[in-house]
Amino acid sequence: MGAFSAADTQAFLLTLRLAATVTLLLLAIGMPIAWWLAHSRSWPSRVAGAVVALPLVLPPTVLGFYLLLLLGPNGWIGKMMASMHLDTLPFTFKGLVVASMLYSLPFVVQPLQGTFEAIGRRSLEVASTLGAGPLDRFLSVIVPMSWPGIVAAAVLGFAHTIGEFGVVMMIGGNRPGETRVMSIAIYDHFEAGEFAQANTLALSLVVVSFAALLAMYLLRRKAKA
Amino acid sequence: MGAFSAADTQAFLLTLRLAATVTLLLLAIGMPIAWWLAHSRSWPSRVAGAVVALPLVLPPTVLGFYLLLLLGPNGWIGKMMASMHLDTLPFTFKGLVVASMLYSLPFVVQPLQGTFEAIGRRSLEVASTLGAGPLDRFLSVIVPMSWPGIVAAAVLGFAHTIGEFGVVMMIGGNRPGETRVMSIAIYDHFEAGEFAQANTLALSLVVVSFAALLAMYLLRRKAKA
Amino acid sequence: MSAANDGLRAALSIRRGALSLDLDIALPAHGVTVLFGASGSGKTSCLRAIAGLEHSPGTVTFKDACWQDDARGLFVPTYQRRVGYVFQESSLFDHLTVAGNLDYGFRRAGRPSSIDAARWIDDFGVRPLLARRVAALSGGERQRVAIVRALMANPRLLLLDEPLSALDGSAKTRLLAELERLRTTLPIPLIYVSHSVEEVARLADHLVLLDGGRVVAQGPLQQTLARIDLPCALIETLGSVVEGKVSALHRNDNLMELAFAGGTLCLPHAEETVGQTLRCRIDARDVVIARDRATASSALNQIHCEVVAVIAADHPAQCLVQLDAHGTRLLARITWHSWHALGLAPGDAVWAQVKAVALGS
Amino acid sequence: MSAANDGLRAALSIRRGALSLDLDIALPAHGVTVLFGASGSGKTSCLRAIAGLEHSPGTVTFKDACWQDDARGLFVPTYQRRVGYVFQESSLFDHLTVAGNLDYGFRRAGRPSSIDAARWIDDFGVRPLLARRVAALSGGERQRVAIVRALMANPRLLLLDEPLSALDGSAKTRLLAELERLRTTLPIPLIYVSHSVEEVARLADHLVLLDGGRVVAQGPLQQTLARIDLPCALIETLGSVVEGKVSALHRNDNLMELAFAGGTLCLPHAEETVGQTLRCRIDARDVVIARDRATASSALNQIHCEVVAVIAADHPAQCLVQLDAHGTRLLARITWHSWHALGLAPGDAVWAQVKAVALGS
Amino acid sequence: QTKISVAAAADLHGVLDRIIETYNSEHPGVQIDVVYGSSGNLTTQIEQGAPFDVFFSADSDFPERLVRNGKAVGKPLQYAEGHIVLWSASMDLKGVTVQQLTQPRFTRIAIANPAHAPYGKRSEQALRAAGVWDAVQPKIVMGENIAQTAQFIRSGNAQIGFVAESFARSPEAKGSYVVVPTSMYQPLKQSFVLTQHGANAALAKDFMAYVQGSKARAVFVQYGFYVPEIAAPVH
Ligand SMILES: Nc1ncnc2c1ncn2[C@@H]1O[C@H](COP(=O)(O)OP(=O)(O)OP(=O)(O)O)[C@@H](O)[C@H]1O
Ligand SMILES: Nc1ncnc2c1ncn2[C@@H]1O[C@H](COP(=O)(O)OP(=O)(O)OP(=O)(O)O)[C@@H](O)[C@H]1O
Ligand SMILES: [Mg+2]
Ligand SMILES: [Mg+2]
Repeated sequence: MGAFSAADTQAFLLTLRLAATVTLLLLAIGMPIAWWLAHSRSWPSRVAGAVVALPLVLPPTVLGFYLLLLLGPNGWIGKMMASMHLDTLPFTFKGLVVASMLYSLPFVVQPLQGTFEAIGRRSLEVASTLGAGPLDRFLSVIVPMSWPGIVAAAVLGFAHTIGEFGVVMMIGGNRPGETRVMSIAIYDHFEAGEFAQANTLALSLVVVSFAALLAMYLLRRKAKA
Repeated sequence: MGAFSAADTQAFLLTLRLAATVTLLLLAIGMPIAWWLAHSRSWPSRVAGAVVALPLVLPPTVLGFYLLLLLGPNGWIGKMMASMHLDTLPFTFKGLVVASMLYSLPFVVQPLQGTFEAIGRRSLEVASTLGAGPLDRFLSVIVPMSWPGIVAAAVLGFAHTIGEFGVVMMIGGNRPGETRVMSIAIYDHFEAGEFAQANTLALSLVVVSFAALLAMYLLRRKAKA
Repeated sequence: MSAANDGLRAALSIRRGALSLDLDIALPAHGVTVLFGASGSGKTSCLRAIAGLEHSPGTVTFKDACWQDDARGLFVPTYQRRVGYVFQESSLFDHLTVAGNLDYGFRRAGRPSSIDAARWIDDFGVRPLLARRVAALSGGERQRVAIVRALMANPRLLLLDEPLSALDGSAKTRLLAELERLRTTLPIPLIYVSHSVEEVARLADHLVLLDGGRVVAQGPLQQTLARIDLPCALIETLGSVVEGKVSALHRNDNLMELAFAGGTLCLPHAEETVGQTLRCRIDARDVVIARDRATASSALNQIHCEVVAVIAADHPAQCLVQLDAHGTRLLARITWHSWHALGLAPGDAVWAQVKAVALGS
Repeated sequence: MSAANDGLRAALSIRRGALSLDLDIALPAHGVTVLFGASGSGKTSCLRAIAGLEHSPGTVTFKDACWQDDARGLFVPTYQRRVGYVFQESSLFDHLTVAGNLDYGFRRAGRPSSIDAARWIDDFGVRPLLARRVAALSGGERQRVAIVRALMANPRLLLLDEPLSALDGSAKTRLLAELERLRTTLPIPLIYVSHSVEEVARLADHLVLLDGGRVVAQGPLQQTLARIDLPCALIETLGSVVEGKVSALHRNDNLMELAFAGGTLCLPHAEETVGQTLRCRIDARDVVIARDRATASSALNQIHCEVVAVIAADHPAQCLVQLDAHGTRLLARITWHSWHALGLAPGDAVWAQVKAVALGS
Repeated sequence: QTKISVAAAADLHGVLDRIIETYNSEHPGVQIDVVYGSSGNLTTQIEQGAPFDVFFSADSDFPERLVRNGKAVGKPLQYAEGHIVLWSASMDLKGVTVQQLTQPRFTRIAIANPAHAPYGKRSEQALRAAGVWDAVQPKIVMGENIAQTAQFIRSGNAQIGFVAESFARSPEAKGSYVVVPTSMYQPLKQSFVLTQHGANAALAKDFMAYVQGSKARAVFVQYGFYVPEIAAPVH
């Protein structure tokens, strides 16, 4: 086992920060999407379901490459941002957040959708008769009732963001403290033939992810029991 | 749009062959695993649930790298295979199959587990009273009743295998007709600056995957209705 | 109906799958209206439309408020209608305790001081349950909590959809008694859906009969029961209801006497007190008609009546005889054989015999 | 019990959650045994243990086969026991058509020529349903299919767990008639779980009463009904069953006469023919006791009986009087007031009056 | 034997394809498959038994590592010398020097990862020689290999960066470049080696000989490489 260098510690903390940010943002935008997918039977919602699932199946490097072009100064999003006097996103932490959100979206939306489907309309109807309006119902009924699903979504989104490599490699630029996350650091160690450091780092990553997953599984079983 | 070169066609067909092989094998081993996870409440099954989910969160390059070390001539699996006079797996189609199976395992097991959980014990009890033994019950009750879940598992496993890059890059070796799959071919085109070819290939990959996903979503909705 | 102006008026055209129900009802602003009909007759659909949980074309007004008027594109959402709703099956929030469930609507109603929450909690025996998780409640307890929860949300109209149907014997009996008590004290109108005649007899002030996709009758209870133009199966199911005052207790025999215009009924006594108003349902099959007063028989109750009418029952051997005992209608199911053997005809004076045990609720 | 040797014998100690049931039953090799008990008394648990769906410690033997003997570590799995099982709620395979469901067990039984599948399919009216998807069946149709499916699997023992409980009125009536027909033709023993007295009366040859976690009585139907040492609630619920032969038809009045040792009962006639054996249940609350024969009354049936015994009923005002009519036991529920007023005592000769309409099934 | 497999550093995209084309035109019926990647990664793969016959590295260190491990036979031979240039897709770089990279108009400078990519190490040397290594740190973005670094520049996400001269001179390359004086860094001795897997492949040896021959050298020069004993290309 190699030692944990200062640079590695920085990568570790950066990764946690990235995963936490992405998870929170994804929960916020994933819930309405998942609710729509769970309860609409319209054509657009079915297509949207497949679109949301698309990052599951795209090679991350491909996704990363197109993002690099799209978000760069010559891409249309990049141009739009420039016209709004915003910095372009590649090579920045913000850029990683955006790319990771895209990449991890299905991992958050799908468990949410699953629990939302399991909440019947009945509980919402009851809340209506007790005087709760739409937003109130969401906060006081849907959120607490789908707690296990929300935890699952958060854990999967978090763990998956921690593990992503291809997208980050393509648009990150390996900047210490900004975009040099753990998966990149591990790969660098491999390439440099520093297997001991690579192992240490990979192990710490696995431990964090596995702990998160295990917690989720135990929780899920409890909810079922 | 660039043309589809002979090499690209080869990569396309190889990718389909790989995805089909992996999907079939994963369904075969995924079903018993998913059944166990769905119906056991034992401690080992919960841990196994988290282990199965682990590939979801490992950076594919890390996974690929360890597989390379493990399956290579100096790894213990590689040594074991050598002692049995088998070729080592890295850089072969078989090796890709093994690695992809590991990588896509959770995508197959999780939807299966979901449908299996939904099949109550009642149907199996009925089959018992009608004279069906354990294997008979599996084939005549479980499989047909969990059809939508099996389709979902197959589609996700298939699409995810098509899209994988990191693992294949590490243990594939980019050999035409053997391990040069589409995601690698696309990346090569990117690196060589051959954007037209890259776009064509990426588009065909997205179309195939998206069609598979969309079919699954439409099917799932039908099953629910 | 004059009640229409200050109560609920609903004219709805409900179409759901096989169901096709044209509803036009006007309910009084006070008391209990029972919506009675067979399974599948559309009772639940009707209640849901009134609550605004379903949007069927038509109009709904309640007192001074218009809740729905499709001509004007008006549809007040459920949460603004202030209707309490108790669902057919239990519908408590699993993620809250009993106290949390009760407070849900109470808080949203602004915890008004006009609501005497403590009384309801005690009346329905919910107090010992307050700290419990919902999963640990029995069926009867769940429904009691659901009712108190609905009441505490300070509704202007309370809707109950067969609150007893999922309960077994003793839980049903107990909750029915509690609802009977509620009936006399509730300041708001209540619509109660049921297909149980017992519940109709004990709770209804006003009756709406649904059959074959339409309202076949509606009106005050006794008037509606007396109608002889209804389908005979319905008449027979409904039986007769005697309302009177407890006039004497025979503690030795555990019996009591119920005095009504047509005479006195003797029936088993539980905890009733003298002077209390009581209703008693009499099943048509429990009534024997005799020309003469019987002696030395265990049939305790003999009431002098006049034969009003006879109609065919659903079995070809039988008929339904409507009797009048000084204004109270009684119904007897007898065989045509007996009808002819006794030589009965409308206008005849007869004795209706009812066993006291048949009246034990 | 001599039947034990060639029928089913089960000695099981069933513990499931709150349930603690010590079962020791011996059932005959022919006819219908009804397992009777209140909801929660463990009837289903018992049936599941017999079928091998649950493993409770003990022994189970059926005819020449030992199905379970924990002392020897023997436990034959369900699919090798050849028991037909009809579950309480519908349990058809959704992924198969009706025909596919029926064939499932039939094929696995080797499609034996000894099974007259066509007859059962016709008897239970399943033929028009064969091509249907299961989802398109009504509740009654589903249970009929489940019964035929169980029969076609060529079982050696048929278990039915309240097959009628999920059905509504008319579907229940129809299926009960079909089961009554099945009863007379079935070559294998049948265990029928129920908490409906009507079903007991119409189907049981043999009765096992479960109460409070144990078997309180078991034996042939009439013997078991006559026992006065059982809890009064149980006795009362069971009422009495008169078995006789149709002796005359009065087509004009749609009535028929049923002759039995104690006399003749007059009851509504449907499709019965003269000479047919028929059972008729009489509810204790429908029986009036009189010293004298009544005249000019619509109560058609008056049977001369002797008072055998009296026990307190569950309501303090009432008692249960056991009567004997030439060997047939009748039960009457009357008030203690009447008991005293009529000066009744065991040994007295009295008239039991029953309205014909009370006997309409 | 009519088929061999070659592993090659990412900067050989294009040039090696061209050389194989010319080789094929002289030797019809043979097939040479090339796999491009980062030199470090390819080395690891060969160590783990990847079935490559010849390995073209971007430097001489990786081939030497293979020889030391017994995964390659013979001595690594230099086939070309790799030089780095400063390249931009959007700016005119006429007169720009490495020292000027501190200017604010250059917000992002792309280099290959010096930790393991040979071209990255040379870029670092040049920046250190210019005395601006520390000053430009905040602007540095790193690619995993030289091809990916070129991607950053080509897409405009980095205004400028260090790449192999071959990238800047490739027909598809837009923009302009300036050479970095070889006094500021040690040019790469790009070497190749016969792997153990290819030790007995006559075709591999023949191809290696061809690569050292004059026709192949001319192609290298044409693509922006320097070849020992041949005059440097004119700029
Ligand atoms: N969402 C729906 N989709 C299709 N059909 C429906 C729907 N809701 C109700 N129905 C139809 O309307 C009929 C009446 O339903 P409803 O629940 O209102 O009856 P009900 O009188 O409340 O019956 P019950 O006493 O069984 O509760 C049903 O039999 C069904 O055919
Ligand atoms: N799997 C179980 N876990 C815990 N308790 C159980 C389980 N199965 C049965 N019980 C207990 O056994 C009791 C009897 O159950 P059972 O289903 O055998 O009764 P039953 O006589 O068939 O009732 P019903 O007439 O309602 O079907 C239940 O009330 C319950 O408390
Ligand atoms: Mg209803
Ligand atoms: Mg049961």
